[in-house]
Amino acid sequence: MGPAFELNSYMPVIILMGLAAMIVILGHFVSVFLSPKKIDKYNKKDHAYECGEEPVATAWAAFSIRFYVVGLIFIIFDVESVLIFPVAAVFREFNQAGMGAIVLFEILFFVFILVAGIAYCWRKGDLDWIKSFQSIPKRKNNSIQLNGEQE
Amino acid sequence: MTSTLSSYIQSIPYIKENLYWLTEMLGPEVTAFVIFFIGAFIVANVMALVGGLGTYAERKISADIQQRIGPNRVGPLGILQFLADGVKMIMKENIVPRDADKFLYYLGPLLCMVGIFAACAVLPISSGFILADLNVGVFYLLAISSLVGLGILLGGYSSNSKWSMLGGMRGASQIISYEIPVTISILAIVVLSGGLSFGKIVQSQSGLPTEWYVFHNPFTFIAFIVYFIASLAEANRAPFDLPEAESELVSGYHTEFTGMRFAFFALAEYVEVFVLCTVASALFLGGYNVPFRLGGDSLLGQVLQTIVFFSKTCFLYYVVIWIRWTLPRLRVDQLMTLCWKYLTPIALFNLVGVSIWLVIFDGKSLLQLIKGLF
Amino acid sequence: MMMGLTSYLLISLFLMICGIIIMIARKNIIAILLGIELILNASALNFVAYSKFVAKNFDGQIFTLFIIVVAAAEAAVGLAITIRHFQISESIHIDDATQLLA
Amino acid sequence: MFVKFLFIASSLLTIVSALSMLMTKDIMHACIFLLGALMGVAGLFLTLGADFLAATQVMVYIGGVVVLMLFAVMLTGGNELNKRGLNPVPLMGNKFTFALGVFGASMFFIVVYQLLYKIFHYFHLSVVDSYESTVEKIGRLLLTDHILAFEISSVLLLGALVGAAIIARPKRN
Amino acid sequence: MEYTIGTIAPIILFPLVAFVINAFCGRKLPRQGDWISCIAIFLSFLWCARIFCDFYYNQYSSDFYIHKVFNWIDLSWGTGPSKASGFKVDMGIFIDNVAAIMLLMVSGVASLIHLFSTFYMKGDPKYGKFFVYLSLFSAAMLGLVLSDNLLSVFIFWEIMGFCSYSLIGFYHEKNAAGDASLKAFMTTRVGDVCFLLGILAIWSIVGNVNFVDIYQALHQGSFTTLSIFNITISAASFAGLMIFLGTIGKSAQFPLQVWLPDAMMGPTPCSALIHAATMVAAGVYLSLRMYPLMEAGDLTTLIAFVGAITAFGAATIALVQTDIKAVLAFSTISQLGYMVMGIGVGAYSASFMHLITHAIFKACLFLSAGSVIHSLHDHHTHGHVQEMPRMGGLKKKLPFTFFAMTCCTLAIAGVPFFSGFVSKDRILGDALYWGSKHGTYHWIVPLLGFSAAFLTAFYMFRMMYLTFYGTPRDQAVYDSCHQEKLSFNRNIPLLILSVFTLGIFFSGSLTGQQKVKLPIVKFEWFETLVQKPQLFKFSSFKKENFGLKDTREIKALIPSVYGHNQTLSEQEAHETHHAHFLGAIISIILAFSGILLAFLMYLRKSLDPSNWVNFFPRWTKALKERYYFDYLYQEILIKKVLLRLNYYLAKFDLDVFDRIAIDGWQNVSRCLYRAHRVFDEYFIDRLAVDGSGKSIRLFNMFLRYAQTGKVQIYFLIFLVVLISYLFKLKI
Repeated sequence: MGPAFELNSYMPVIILMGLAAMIVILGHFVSVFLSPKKIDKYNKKDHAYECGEEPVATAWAAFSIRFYVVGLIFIIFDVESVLIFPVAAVFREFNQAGMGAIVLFEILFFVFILVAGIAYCWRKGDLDWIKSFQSIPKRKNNSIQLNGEQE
Repeated sequence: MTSTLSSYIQSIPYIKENLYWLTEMLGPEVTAFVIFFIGAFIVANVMALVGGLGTYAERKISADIQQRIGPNRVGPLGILQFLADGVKMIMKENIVPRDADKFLYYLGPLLCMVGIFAACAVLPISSGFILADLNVGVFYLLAISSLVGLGILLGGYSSNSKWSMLGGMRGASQIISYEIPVTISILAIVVLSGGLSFGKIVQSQSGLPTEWYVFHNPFTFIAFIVYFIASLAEANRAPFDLPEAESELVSGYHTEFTGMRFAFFALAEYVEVFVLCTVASALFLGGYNVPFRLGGDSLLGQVLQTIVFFSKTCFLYYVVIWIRWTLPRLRVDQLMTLCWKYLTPIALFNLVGVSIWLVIFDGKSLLQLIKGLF
Repeated sequence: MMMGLTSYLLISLFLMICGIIIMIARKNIIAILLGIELILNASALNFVAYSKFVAKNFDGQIFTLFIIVVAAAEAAVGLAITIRHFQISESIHIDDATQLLA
Repeated sequence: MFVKFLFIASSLLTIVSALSMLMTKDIMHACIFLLGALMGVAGLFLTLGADFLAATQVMVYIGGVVVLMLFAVMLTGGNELNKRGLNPVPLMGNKFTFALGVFGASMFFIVVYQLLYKIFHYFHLSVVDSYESTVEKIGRLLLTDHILAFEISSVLLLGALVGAAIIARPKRN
Repeated sequence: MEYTIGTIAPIILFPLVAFVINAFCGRKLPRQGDWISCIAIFLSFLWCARIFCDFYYNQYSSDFYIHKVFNWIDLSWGTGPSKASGFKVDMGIFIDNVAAIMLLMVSGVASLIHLFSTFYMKGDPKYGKFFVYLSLFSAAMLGLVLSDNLLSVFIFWEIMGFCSYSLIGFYHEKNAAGDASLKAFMTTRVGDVCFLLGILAIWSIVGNVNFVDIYQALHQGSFTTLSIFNITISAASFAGLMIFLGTIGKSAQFPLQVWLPDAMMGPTPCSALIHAATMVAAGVYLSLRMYPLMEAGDLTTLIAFVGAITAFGAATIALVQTDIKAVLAFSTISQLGYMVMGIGVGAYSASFMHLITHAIFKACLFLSAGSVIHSLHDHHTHGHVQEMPRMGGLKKKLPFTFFAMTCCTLAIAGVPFFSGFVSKDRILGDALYWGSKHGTYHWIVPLLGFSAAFLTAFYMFRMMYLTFYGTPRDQAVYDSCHQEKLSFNRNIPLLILSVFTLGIFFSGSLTGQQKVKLPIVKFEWFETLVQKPQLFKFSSFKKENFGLKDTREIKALIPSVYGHNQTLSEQEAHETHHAHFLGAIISIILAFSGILLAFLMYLRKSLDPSNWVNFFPRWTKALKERYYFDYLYQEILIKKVLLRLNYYLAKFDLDVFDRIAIDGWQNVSRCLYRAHRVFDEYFIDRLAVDGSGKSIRLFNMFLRYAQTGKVQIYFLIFLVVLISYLFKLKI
C-alpha cells in the first residue's frame, strides 16, 4: 500500500495556478490602463515585423514536416516513459523482495524498445535535420513555405 | 476529512504549536486554505523576485565576464534595476498585431506563467516548507512544465509573423525533444530512491556530498550532466536559445509581444531556469539536507536548510549564466543531433546502468562499497 | 450526493456526445481526430469512476492508462495519415478522402 | 469541501471547453479547447483519487498530443483550399452537418440515458474521502497482473512510431 | 542423490551435446574434437556408475527403481489414467536394476571404445566424423536404456539404426561398404516395421505404451484378442510376436541374421561398439523388457527355438570363416542366439548376465582384433590385413593384445572361472531343465545349445592359433607388424576389459548354484538384482507414486516388484540344481574337448582340417556360402518373387485400371457432361446466375446510396445500428 495521500495537498497547486492567472490578467489590465495610447498616423504600427517591409501573405503557411516527425518520436518516448515511471517507483521495493530481476527485465525491455525506435529513425534519417531538407518535395502551389534552415 | 487534514497539518511543523487557535477558529479546511494561500503567495513573490533578480544577476555577471560594469545607476550597485525595468514594462504601449489570433495571443503568456508557477508548488525548499509534497512530485513537475512549451508555441503562432512562427516552432520542437533526456535521467534517480515524491527523494540523500545522488555511482553522475545540459535546452537558455536567437530570428517567439506580455514571457523563462536548477539540486545535489543535520527540524534547522538549498540552486544558476556568456549558439540540426543522437542514448544507457547497479549492489553507493572493502 | 457516480457518468456522457457531434459535423480530419480524443476520454473517465465506486479496485485505472497509451499512438498515426493525405491531395477535407488508392 | 470545489471547477472546465470546442469555427481554438477539456478530465481523475492518472493525462495530452495536433494543423496550412492561412470556415462543418450530428448524438443520448437510468436511480454512491497513492499500486499491478498488456503496449508504441514515421516521411526524389 | 529428470538427463545430454558440438564445429577444434566425445561419454559413465552404486547397495530390495514421467504431448480432454479420450503421450525415465546394470555396461564399454578409437582411427581422413557418429550413437543407446515406454525406445532404436548404417558405410568409397550398409539398413527395417506394428497393437489395446502400464494391463488381462481384417488372434501373442520380430531384426536372429557379417565393413571400433556390445544387444534387452508379454503370448518355445537355431547355425558357419572379423561376427550372432534362447527357456537373469558378459568380452575381442589388423599392412593393396591365413606367430609381436585376446577367448569358450562360463552355463542349465520338463522335441534346444558351446570353443581357439601361434605364413605381413609397446589408448582399454572377463565379478560360485563358494564375492548379487518381473506387484501402483517421489520413499511405499522370493517347490528346486550341475559338467567337458580339437588341428597339425573339408564337401560349401541365405534373399526373394510381383502389378495397373476404370470413366463422364450441359445452360445460367445478378442489381439500387466512401456517413450508420442494438438490449 502506498502512503495515503490527502487531496488537500493539491490545494497549493490550484492556488498557485490561480495566482499566476491572476498576475497575468492583472498585469494585462494594469498595462492597458497605464500604457500610453498613441494613434499611429501611418497605420503601420500593428503590422507584424518583417524587416520594415509590408508583410507578405500570412505566416500560417504549410510548415516543414520535420517538426512533425520530431514530435512523433517525442510522443512515443513520452508515453513509454510514462509507462515506466510506476515500474521504476516500485523497483527498489521489488528488489528488496528479491524480485528485482523481473523489473530489471522490464526496464531492459523498454530500453530495448526505445533504442529500437530511435535506431530505426536514425537509420532512416528522420533525426538529421539538414540532409533530409533536400528531399522535401516541391510544392505545386506558390504559397510560401517556411522552414528554418533553408534561408 | 478532519482527521486526515489535521494529521496533514501536523505534518507541517510549527503549525500545530503556533496556529492551533487558527484551526479552532476557522476549521481545518479554511485553515489549510489560509496556510497554503500564505505559502503560495510567498512562493509566488519569491519567484517573481527571482525572475527580477535573475535579469539583474545576468547583466551583472555578463558585465563581469566581459569586464564591464553593468547596471549601476538605480539603487546601490544598480540592484533596483529590475524594478525600473518592471515599471518600464508596465508603462509600455501594448500593441496587438493586426493579423494576430487574439485569443491565443493573450493565452500564450498565461499558459507559460500558469505552467511554471504550478510547477513551483512541489519545490522542496526545506523539510518543513514544501507546499505540496505530492506522491507523484517529479512526474507532476515534468507534466505541468510542458505547459510552458505549449505557451511558447501558441505565442509564436498567434502573432501572425514569420519570425515568431519560426521561433515558436523551434521552441516547441526543442522543448519537447529535450524533455526526453530530462525524463529518462530523472527516471534513473527515481529508480534509486524508489519514490516519486520530492520529500522522499531528498530525504533518501543526506547533507554530505558523499551521500548525494551525483556521486552515488558513475551512472548518476553522467545522468546529472545529461540532465543539466537538457534542462538548459528546455529553458531555452544559451547555447540552446534558438527560439529567441537574436541574430537569426529577430526576437524569436516573442517578437510581437510588448509590455507586460513580454515581461511575463521573460519572467516565465527566468523562473523556469530557476526551477530546473532547484530540481537539479534536489534530485542530485542532496536538496535541503544540511551536513550532519545541523539544527534538526527546529526553526533554525529550517532556516539552515533553506539557506543550503538556495545556495546550491544559486550556484547552479550562476553556472547557467556563465555558460550562456561563454558558449556560442548551436545550429538547429546540431541541436537535434545532440538531443537524439547523443543525450537520449546516453540517458537510456544510464537508466540501464543504474537499474543493474541497483540489482547487483542492492542500492549501495560507490563510496559505501569502497568503505565495505576496508 | 453531488459527487456521486451519477455526475461522473453524466459528464462522460456529455463528453461522448460532444465527441460524436464533432465527429459527424466537422469536415476537417484533424477536428475529427479531436472528437475521437474526446470520446476516448469519456470512456476513460467512465472506467475510473466505475472502478472507484463499484469495483473498488485499480483495474479501471490500469485500463485507463492503456487507453491513454493507445490514444497517443492513435493520434500519432492518424495525424501522420492526415499529413500524408494532405501532401498527396492538397486537402484535409474529409470528403476528399473517399478513395483508398492515392 | 476542497474536493467539491475541485470537482465543480474541473467539471465546469470540461463542459465549457467541450461546448466551445463544439461551437468554435477555428481548428486552432478547437485544439486549445480540447486542452481545456483534457485538463478538466485530469481534475476529475484527481477527485477520483487517481493522482498518477491525472499527471499522466496532463503529461501525455498536453505535452504530446495537443502539441502534435498543433503541429499537424500548422503543417496542413497553406493550400489552395484556404489561401489565406488556416481559413477555418469551410472545413468546420455547416448547419446541415451539425443537424445530422445533433440528431445522431441525441438518439445516442436517449438510448444511453435510458440504459443509465437504473444506475442513476439505484446506485447512490458518493465519494469516499480515503485516497491512497496509486503509483506504487499501479506499478505493482503492471508488474504482476498486467505485465503482458504492459509489454504488448510498448510493442504497439514501437509499431506506431515506425508506421507513422514511414507514413509521414517526406517523399524522397 | 535426488533423482529427477533433470539429474538423470545428463547421461544422455553429455554425448548429445558432444555430438552437436562436433557435428557443427568439430573441424575447427583441435584434434577434430575427439576429446569432447571422450570426455562426454566418460562423464556419463561416471553418472551411470553413481546411479549403479545406489542400486547395488539397495540390492536386497530389488523393487528399488526410478520412474519419472513428464508429459510430452497432451491432446487429451477426458479423464482417467491412461484411457483418456484424445491423444496423450508421456515420456519418461525408467531405471530398474536391469537398466542400471545395462547403463553401466554401455557407458563403460562405450567410453573404453572411444578411447581405443583415438588410436585406431588416427590419421583417418574422416577422423572427426567418426566421433560425431559415435557420440550420437552413445546418446541414442543410453536413451534407449533409460526410456520408459516403447515409443521412445523406438525413436532411439531408429537413431541407432541410422548410426549403424552410416558407420557401416563409413568408407562408402568402397562399393562393398555401401552395399553392406544398405543391406543392414533394409534388413533391420523389416524388423523395425514389425516392431512398430507391435507398438501400435499395444497402443490400441492399452492406450499407452508405458512399460508399467503394459504390465498392469497384462496383469488385468486386458490383452484378450485382437481382430485384424476380421481375423481374431490372441492380442498378446500378436504384439509379442511383432516385438520379437523387431528383436530378430536388430540382434540378427535366425531369418534376418544376414546383415551382421557384412556389417564388418565398418571400422573395427564401431563393430566392437555397435555390432558386438550394445546395439545388437538392444534387441535382446527389448525382449527382456517385454518378457511378460512374451510369456503371456506363450511365444517362449518359438523364441527358444529361434535362439537355438541361430546359435548353432552361426557357430557352424564360423567354423570355416577365414576373415578374423567374420569369425567374430558369427560368434556374435551365435552368442546372441544364446541370449534369445535363454529368454525362451525362461533363464531371465542368466540371459541378461550373458548379455553383459558377452558385451564385455566381445568388445575386447573386437578391439584386440582391431589392434591386430591395425598392426598388419599389405604392401600390395596398401591396406590392412584381416585374413587369418596370412597371420600367425604374432604372439611375440603383440604381447598385450595376445593377453587380452586369450582372456576373452577363454571367457567365450566357457572355461571355468571366466565370465562367459558362468553366464552361458546358467543358460544351458536352464535349457536342460526346460527340455527335461517339456520333453519330446523340446530336447532339441539344449542339444543345439551344447553343440554350439562345443563349436564355439573350437572355432575361437582355431582363431587364436591361426592368429598368434605357429610360424608366420606371410613373411611380408609379419614384418610389417611393429613390436607392440604399452600405449595408453591402445592397450589400456583392452587390459581393463580383459580384467572384467573374470567370472568373480558376476558370480561367486563356479556353476552359479552356490556349489563352489569363492570367498571374494559374498553373494550372488546378479541373481539378486535381476529377477523376472512379477506382474501382480505392478497392479498396485499409481503413476504419482513413482512419478515424483524420491526412490527411497518408493522403496518404503510400494511392495517388492521383482519377486526374488519365487517359491519353487522342493522337487522343482532339486531338479533345477540337478540340471544345473549336469549342465555345468557337460559344458566344461565340451569346452575342453573343443579346445583340444582345435589344438590338435591347428597347433599340433596332427589332424588335418582339409581332410574334413574333403570329407563333407557340400557341407563345407554350404557353410562357406552361409547356408545360401544371401543367395536365397537376393536371387529367390528379390529377383524371383518381388520382381515378378512387381511385373504383375504393373500389368494389372496397365490393363485393369487404365483400360477399364479410366477409359470407362471417360465414357461415363462424357454422357454425364451431355446431360449436364443442358441443365447448366437452362437452369444455372438463365435462372441462377442471371437471376441472382438481376436480384442483386435490384437490391443494390437502394444500397448504392450508402456506399459513399465518406467516413462520417459510415460512422452515422454504425451509430444507428448500435442504437438499434441498444434498444433491443434495453427491452
